[in-house]
Amino acid sequence: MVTYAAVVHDPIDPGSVLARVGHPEDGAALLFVGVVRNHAEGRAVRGMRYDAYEEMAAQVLRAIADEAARALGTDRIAVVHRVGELSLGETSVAVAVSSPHRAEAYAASRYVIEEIKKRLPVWKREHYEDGGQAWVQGVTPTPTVPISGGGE
Amino acid sequence: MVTYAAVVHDPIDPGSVLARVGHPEDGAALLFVGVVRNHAEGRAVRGMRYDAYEEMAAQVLRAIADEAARALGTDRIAVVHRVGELSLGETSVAVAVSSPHRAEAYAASRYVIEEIKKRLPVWKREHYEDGGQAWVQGVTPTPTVPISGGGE
Amino acid sequence: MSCTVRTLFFAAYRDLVGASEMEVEVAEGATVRDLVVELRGRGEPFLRLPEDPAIAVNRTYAGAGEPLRSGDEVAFIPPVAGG
Amino acid sequence: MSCTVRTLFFAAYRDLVGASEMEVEVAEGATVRDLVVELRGRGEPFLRLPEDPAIAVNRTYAGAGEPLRSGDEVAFIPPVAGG
Repeated sequence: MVTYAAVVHDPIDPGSVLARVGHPEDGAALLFVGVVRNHAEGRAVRGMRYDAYEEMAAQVLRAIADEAARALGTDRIAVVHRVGELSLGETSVAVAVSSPHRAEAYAASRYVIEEIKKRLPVWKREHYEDGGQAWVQGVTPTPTVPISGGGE
Repeated sequence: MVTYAAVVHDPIDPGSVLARVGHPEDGAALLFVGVVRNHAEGRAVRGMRYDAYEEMAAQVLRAIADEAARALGTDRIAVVHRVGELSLGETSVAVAVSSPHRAEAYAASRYVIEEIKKRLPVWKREHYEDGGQAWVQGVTPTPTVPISGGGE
Repeated sequence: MSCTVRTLFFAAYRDLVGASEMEVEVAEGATVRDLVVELRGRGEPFLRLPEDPAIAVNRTYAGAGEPLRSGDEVAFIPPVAGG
Repeated sequence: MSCTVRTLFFAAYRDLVGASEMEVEVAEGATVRDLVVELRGRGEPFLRLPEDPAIAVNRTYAGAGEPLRSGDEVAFIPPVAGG
């Protein structure tokens, strides 16, 4: 089992992420690429800023990749997430998986991207065509802190 | 909706298949790559020959891509299948999909590769390390011909 | 009256039959089923073909009842293994 | 006795609080919950933070009952939106 996880500031080359996986025993490879698109909930978008709690994000990304590899029988996973200012069409995240059979590759790829959305301490600020900007509504990661409840 | 489908004899460059999809409205792209692996049901494999009913395979591949695009709300799909003698690690098939959101991309990608396995008139002959070779057991495409039954 | 169709054999079926294509004469109005019965009736090597192979007529999968016309391209499709 | 933790605020929380990091003194044995209550008790702008934010202690998500030690890095994590 080999996994690679990184949070980077420079542009991501999806092909080089894909090149990190693959093995003579693997018959299937899957590359997911997330890119900045030109619209969000009906508003025209002209760019996006990704902020991260970088030290933690790198750890969480590695944990997600390791979980996917262990649980789903894939032997190779590479995931890279970018932070900073991104233009339309630029890659924000790339997830590459290879495995002997395709079912495991799809399951692991999907697991990684879904867990990223749930847990990775990354936030994005959309810049709109009309000049406005806003933080994208996110997902509260668990465990949450039940402040109002008594005891533990 | 733009789809691309081809059956080719020359090596496939997966990156160039991925480059055929993508659109300013699309936030997700997914590339599936099938490669020749070094084992099959416990036997060491040293290569593979892909035969095809080429004229029909090109049509079926296009039909599969169009079905996926129509049914699954993806706007761009490109699929290329190779035929001929392939060495270990070479790409036999590449499927690229892009769509505004990732769920559609995963669904369409999976649809295309599963339908290829069910319907594409392609056959593979494994060359084993021990010198033997055999046609890979395949899947009977439907509709089948119920010869023994009477009437239609 | 009869009509002539062009039959194609691929992969394992080509190996079984020992040919990749062959012209076959069938009766006017014959169906896919009739063609398969006619061929298997010739004995070896055609008897090695299954009784109910997958068939494509003019590059589209066809049921057993599909009628044939002169000049049709009728392919015997072994279980497929693409990908 | 008290201990000092380093609190971090990201994204929308940084905007709300007007700072990205701050040292906070809490009582010996204080938990994550105690820290949030202490901060919100200072009034604006800390009252803008939710009562039950997601929190990471030393880069791991932590429950409200997690005890704090001097030198801990306690991050207030707004709803995440990576990918």
